[in-house]
Amino acid sequence: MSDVETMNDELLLDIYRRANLVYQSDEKMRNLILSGSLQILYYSPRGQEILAAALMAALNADDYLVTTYRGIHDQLAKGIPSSDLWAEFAGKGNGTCKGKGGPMHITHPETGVMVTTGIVGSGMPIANGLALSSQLEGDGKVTVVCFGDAASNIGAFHESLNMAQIWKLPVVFVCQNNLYGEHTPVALSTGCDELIDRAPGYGIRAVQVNGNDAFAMYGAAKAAVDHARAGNGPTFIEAKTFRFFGHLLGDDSHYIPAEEMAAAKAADPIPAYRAALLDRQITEATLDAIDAQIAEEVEAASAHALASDYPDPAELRRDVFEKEIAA
Amino acid sequence: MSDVETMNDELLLDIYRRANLVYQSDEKMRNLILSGSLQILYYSPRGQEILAAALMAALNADDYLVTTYRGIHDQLAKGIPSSDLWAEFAGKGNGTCKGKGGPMHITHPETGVMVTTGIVGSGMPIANGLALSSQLEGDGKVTVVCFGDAASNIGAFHESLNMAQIWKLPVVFVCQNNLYGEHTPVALSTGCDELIDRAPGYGIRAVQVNGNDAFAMYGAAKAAVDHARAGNGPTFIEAKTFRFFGHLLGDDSHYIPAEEMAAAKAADPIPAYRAALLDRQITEATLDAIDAQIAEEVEAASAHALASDYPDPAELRRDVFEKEIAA
Amino acid sequence: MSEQAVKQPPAMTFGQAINMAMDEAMALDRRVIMMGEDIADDQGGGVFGATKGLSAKYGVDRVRTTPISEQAIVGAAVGAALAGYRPVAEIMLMNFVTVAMDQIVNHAAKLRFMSGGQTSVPLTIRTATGAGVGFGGQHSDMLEAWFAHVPGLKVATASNPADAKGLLLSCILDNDPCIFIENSASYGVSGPAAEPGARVPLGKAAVAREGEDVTVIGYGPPIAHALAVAEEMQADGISVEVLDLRTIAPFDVEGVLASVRKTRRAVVVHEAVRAFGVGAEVSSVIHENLFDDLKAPVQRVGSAFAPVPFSPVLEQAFLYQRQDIADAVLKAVKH
Amino acid sequence: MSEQAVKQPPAMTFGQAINMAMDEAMALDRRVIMMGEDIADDQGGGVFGATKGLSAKYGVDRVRTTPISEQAIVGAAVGAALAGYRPVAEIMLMNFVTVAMDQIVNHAAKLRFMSGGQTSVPLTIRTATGAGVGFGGQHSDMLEAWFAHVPGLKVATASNPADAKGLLLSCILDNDPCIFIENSASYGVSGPAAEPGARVPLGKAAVAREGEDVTVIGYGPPIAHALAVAEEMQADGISVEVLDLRTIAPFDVEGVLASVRKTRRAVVVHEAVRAFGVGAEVSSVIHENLFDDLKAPVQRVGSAFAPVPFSPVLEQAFLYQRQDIADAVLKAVKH
Ligand SMILES: Cc1ncc(C[n+]2csc(CCOP(=O)(O)OP(=O)(O)O)c2C)c(N)n1
Ligand SMILES: Cc1ncc(C[n+]2csc(CCOP(=O)(O)OP(=O)(O)O)c2C)c(N)n1
Ligand SMILES: [Mg+2]
Ligand SMILES: [Mg+2]
Repeated sequence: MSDVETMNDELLLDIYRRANLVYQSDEKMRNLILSGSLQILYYSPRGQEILAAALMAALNADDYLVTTYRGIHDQLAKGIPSSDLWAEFAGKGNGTCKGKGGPMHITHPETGVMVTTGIVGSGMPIANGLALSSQLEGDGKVTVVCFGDAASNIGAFHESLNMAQIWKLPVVFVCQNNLYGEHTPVALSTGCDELIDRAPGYGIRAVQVNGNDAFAMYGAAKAAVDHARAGNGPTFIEAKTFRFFGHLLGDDSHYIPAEEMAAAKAADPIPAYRAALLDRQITEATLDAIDAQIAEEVEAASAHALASDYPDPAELRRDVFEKEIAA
Repeated sequence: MSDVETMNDELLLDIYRRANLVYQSDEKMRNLILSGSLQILYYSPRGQEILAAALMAALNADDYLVTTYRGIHDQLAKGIPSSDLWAEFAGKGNGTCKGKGGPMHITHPETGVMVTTGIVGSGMPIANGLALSSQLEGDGKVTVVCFGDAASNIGAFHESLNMAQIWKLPVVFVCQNNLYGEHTPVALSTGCDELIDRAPGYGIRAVQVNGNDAFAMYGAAKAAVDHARAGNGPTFIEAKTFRFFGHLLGDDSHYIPAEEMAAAKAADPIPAYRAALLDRQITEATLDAIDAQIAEEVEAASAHALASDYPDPAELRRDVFEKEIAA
Repeated sequence: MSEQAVKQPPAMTFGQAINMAMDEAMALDRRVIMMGEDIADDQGGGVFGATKGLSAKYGVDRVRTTPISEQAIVGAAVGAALAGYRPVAEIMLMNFVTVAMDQIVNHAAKLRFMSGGQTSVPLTIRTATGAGVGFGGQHSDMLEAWFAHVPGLKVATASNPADAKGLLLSCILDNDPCIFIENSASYGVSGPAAEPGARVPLGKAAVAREGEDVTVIGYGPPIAHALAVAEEMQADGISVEVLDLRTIAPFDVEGVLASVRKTRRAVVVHEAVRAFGVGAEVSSVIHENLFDDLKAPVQRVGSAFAPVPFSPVLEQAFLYQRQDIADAVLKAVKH
Repeated sequence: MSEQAVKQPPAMTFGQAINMAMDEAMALDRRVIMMGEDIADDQGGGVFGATKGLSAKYGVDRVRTTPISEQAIVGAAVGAALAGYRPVAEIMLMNFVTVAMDQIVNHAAKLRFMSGGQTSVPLTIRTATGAGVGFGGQHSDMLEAWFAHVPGLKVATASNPADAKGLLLSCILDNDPCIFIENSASYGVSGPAAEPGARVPLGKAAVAREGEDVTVIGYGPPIAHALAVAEEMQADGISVEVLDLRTIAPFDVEGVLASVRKTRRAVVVHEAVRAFGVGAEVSSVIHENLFDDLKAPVQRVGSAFAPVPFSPVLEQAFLYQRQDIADAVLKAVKH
C-alpha cells in the first residue's frame, strides 16, 4: 500500500478525471441503448470506475493493458480517445478497429490497449506474452490484465499465474472482484473464501484491496507496477468492487439480494471519491469544471459515433491475413 | 494420518502383494521391451509401487479409479487381472480393451478402473463426474484420480479441484509427485514451493505425505477415502515419490543429478517395505511365498499376452458408435 | 372463423421446444442431469432461458449451476456418463467449446472405442451460436465441421422447433456423445408444436419440400431461407426440393443421394464459412456417387472467409444470404 | 567411385531440417523465440530433439522450457507476437492442441481482423502427429482440417526434409499465425538437403512428379506413397502426376486446377480420417471448377472412420494404405 500522502492533487484530479469520464460515458451509453439509438450488448462498468481510474493512473501511457468485454472503464481510463472508442462501439468504420471488433474486442496500441477478449480468462495468457516481450526487450513496460472474480475459476487463470511467477514476468493480474459472474455469486462458484487465497499456490506476490477506494487501489497498483518494472516479477491484485447494472444491460439483478445492492449503492465510489477530494480542499469549482469538460467530450464522442459511417463491406477481405484476400 | 497400529498383518501383506505384483510386472515388462519381445512405449512406475499399493488397499473393490499413461502400478494394485492387462499392453484381441486402447488407455470397469488418459491432467474433470454419479446415486463409492506433479500446472487441475470442493464430491485427488514431469524438475515449472500450497485456493482438505512410506500413505488414503465416503467431500493428497527409469523407458535421466538418483535408489520403497514387515515379525518365508506366487502370475500373464492373437481387423468398425458402422 | 381458430395447430418457440425436450427427458429418466453456467432458476435458467423451471421441478442436484470452468463441466459430464448417467452439458456459446475440446475429442468421442466397448459416454452437449446478432468475432462461430470430422461424435441441429424438440430428446437418450447446436437468434422463433414424447431419429434427413429440378441441402436456419427461395423459384417454373439434414454427422448419405439421384442437381448451404465446411463433405459424397447423373456441379453456399465482424454492415456481408442460395440454384439449373 | 561419393548430394533428416530452420530463423532475427515443454537443452531439446542445441546457442531466454500449460504456452506466444516477436510454440503432439484451441482460434487467428489490422500475430505453432507408431488414440490424430476451416490461420506440412526446412522458415517469418505439422514417425527419415536460407513459399503447391493421366494431390507422408504408386503405374502405361500441396490452407487452388485441367482426373489423399477432411474441400473445389472437364469423379483416400487404435493390426487397418492410392488411381482411370 503506497502512502496516501504521496498522492498529490494533480494525481488525485487525474484519477477523478479518468473515473468521471467512465462514469459519464457509461451513463450516456446506457441512455442511448435504452432509448434505442444504439443497439449493442452492453456490459456496464458502473460501480467499477474508481478501480479502473486509480489502476490506470499508476501506469505509464505506453504500458500494456489487456481487458475483457466489461472493459470500457479500463479502456477509457487507459486513455483511448473517446470518439474512436465510441465509434467502435457503434460499429463504425472510423472506430478503433474499423468496426470489425466491436465493444468486446477493443484494441488501441497507441494507448497500450492490446487485446480486449470476450472469452473469460483468456486475456491472462496473452498478457504474459506481452510482458515476456518487455522482459526480453528490456523496454521497461509493464502489462496489466483485468478480469473478473468468476474468471479465477477457469484453467487459463491457473496456468497464467504460474507461468508469470516462474518467469518473473512484469505483469500485474487485476481481478476486479465484483462478487458475481453473470448471475452466480462467488460463494457458489468458488471453493476458497477469498480469491487471494489462490496466490500461495503460485508463489506470486499478492494483495487484496478495496478497489472502490481510490487511495488504496492506487497504492496497490503503484506498488505492483513498480515491483514489476524493477524486474521483481508479477503481482496478483484482488480488488473488491461491485457492478450496479448486473451482467448485461437489461439484467434485472434478481439474483442479488436487495440489501446487498442497497449497501453497494450507498457506498457508490463516484460520490465517495468526490467527497474525499472536497475533504482534501479541492474545490467544487475545480471538480465541476472537469465534469463539464468531460460532458462535452462524451457528448461530442457519442454524436461523432452516431453520425459516422459504417465500414465499406470490402473491409471483410482485409485483415484476415496480412495480404487482402480475393473477393 | 491413520493409526499404524490399526494396520493388521493381513492388510500389510495385502499391500505387500499389490506392491510386489507391480514391481515384478514392471521388471518383466522392461525386460521384454529391452529384449525386443514387446515393442511399446513404456512409462515405468518403478519406485512408485508402494504408493499405489497402499492407496488402492484403502479402496473398496468397486471404488472408481482414473489414472494416466504411467498407470500400470495403479491398475495392477487396483486389481485388474494380470493376464487381461498384459494382453492389452501387447495389443492383443483378448486384452482388457480388445487391443484398441493399449497401455495408455486401460479401462476395466469390473475393478473400477474407468479411464486411463494419455492427456496430462484430463483425468481430474472426469473423476469429478464419476464422483458426482456416486453422490447422486448414493452408492457409497469413492473415486480416486492419480496424476503427476507436472499435471498440477495445467488448467484442468485447477477447474477440477474447485468444482470438487464446491460440490463436495466423494473424490480423492492423488498427486504422485515424483519430482519431474518428463525431463523438467518441479522447481522449473511450478511457482509454489510445495504442491500442497495450492489446496487453500480451493478450500479443499489436503495432506502431504511420503508416498513411499506404506504406513503414511495408507493412513492418508484411508482418511481421505473415509472422509469422502462419509459425504464430507474431496481431499487433495500430495504423495512424494520418485521414478527410477525416467519418463519413458530408454530415457537416460541425464537431467537428474546423480546424487539425487542415488539417494532415491538408496531409499527404494520396495526393499524398505519388506524390511519393515520383517521388523514386524512377518517371516521371510511368508514374503517369499508371496513373491513366488507373483512370479508365477507374472510369468503366466506375460506368456499369455505374447501368445495371444491380435484382434480381428473388423473390430475397427465396432465401438466407434454403439451400432457397428459399415465397412 | 372461430372453428378455424380452434383448428390452428398449436405453436411453440425453439426456446420452448428445447426446454420441453429436457423436461421430458428428465421426467423419463432420473439419470438425466444438467450442468452449465447459470442454468438453475436462481441464476435465471440459463442465459437464453433454455433450462428455466427445470431446477425448480427436478432440484438443483440434477440441474447444476457450475463455475466458469468448461473443461470441468464437460469432464464431469463425461465421468457421470461413464457411470450410466445421461448428462446434458450446456456450453453457453459454441466459441467456448474451444477450451473444452480435449474432453470432447480425446475423451467423450473415444472412450467407447478405446475401452473396447466396455464403457460408453451417453452425453449431450448443447451449445448456441450463429452470426447476425451483433455478438462479434468470439461469440458467433459455426464449428460443426470440427465435430463432424471426429469419429465417435454425433452432431445435430434443427431448422424448426418441433425438430429441435425431437432431435434433442433423441440426443439425450442416445448412447453416444452428441453435440446439439442451437441458434442464438432463434430461441424466440416459433413453429408448429411437437407431439409430447415425439422423437426425431438421429441420422435421418427430412424432405422439407419436394421438388424435381434441384435439391437444396442444409440444416438449421438456412432451411427457412431455402424454402423461401423454393417458393419464389416455383413462379419461374423451377421446382426445388429442400432437404434438411437435421443430423450433420454422421449424415444421411442415403437420403441425400436419393434426392439428388432424382433432381440431378444439388446446392449445399450452411452458415459456417464455406472453406473446409460441412458442405465440402456433402458435395464430395454426391459427386463421388452420382458423377454420371449430375447435370451440374454441386454448388456450395456458406459465409465469407473471415472472422465474424461486429459491425452490422460487415456482418451481413459476411453471412450467407438468401440471394446466394437463389443464385446457386440458378447456377445449377442453368449449367 | 570416390568421385561419385563426392557428387552425392548431401542429405538431411526431417529432424535436422526442422532444427536448421529454427536455427537460421533465430540467427536472422533476435525476435524469434521458442517455447515448449522440455525444449531447452537441459531437458533434452524437445521430445523429438527438434530444438537440440538452440538454447545452448541462443540462451534459455529465447528457448524456453515451459510448464505443462498449453493454454499459457500458446497465449504467451500470442502476446509476444502482438508485441512484435516471432514466437515458435511447440505443442508436443497435435492432440494436445485441444486444450489450447481457444488461444489459437479465438485469439491468434482473429486478432489481426478484430483489431482492424492494428495488430498482427506472427506466431508459428509446431506440432507433431500421425499414426503408425503405436502411440494410440490420444497421440496420433490428424486435425489439420480444423485449422483449415478457421479464417486467419495458415497450415503447412512437408513431404520431404528440404521442404520442411523451407516451409518452416517461411512460417516463422510470415506475419500471420501458422500451424506447422510434423510427422512423429519421420524425424529420422532423410532426403536431399536444402540450401542454406532457402525458403519454400506458403500457398504454393509443388509438382512432385509430372504426369498426364491423373493427378494425385496430397501432403506430408502420403506423397512418398503417391510417388511410389506413380512409379509402379508407369509400367502399366498410366502416367500419374503427383502434386504436393505443402500449404494445406489456404491451399494453392490455381496449382491444383492447372494440374487437373491437364490430367482431367484427380485423387486426393491424406492420413486424416476421410469424412469431413481436407480432401473434401480439395475435391469440391476441383469438381466445382472443372465439372465439364473431369473424366471421372475425384477420388478421396483417407484413414478409416474410427479413433486411432493401439494394436498394430488395427492401426494398419485404420491407416490409408499405398494400395488405397493405387486403387483410387485405377478407379479414376477406368471410370
Ligand atoms: C470461456 C467462457 N465461458 C463463458 C463465457 C460467458 N460469460 C461471459 S462473462 C461471464 C461472467 C464472468 O464473470 P466475471 O469473471 O466475474 O466478470 P464480470 O462479468 O463480473 O466482470 C460469463 C460466464 C465466456 N465469455 N467465456
Ligand atoms: C496436455 C498434455 N501436454 C503434454 C503431454 C506430454 N506429456 C506426457 S507425460 C508428461 C509429463 C507429465 O509429468 P507428471 O504430471 O509429473 O507425471 P509423471 O510422468 O511424472 O508421472 C508430458 C509433458 C500430454 N500428454 N498432455
Ligand atoms: Mg464478476
Ligand atoms: Mg512427475
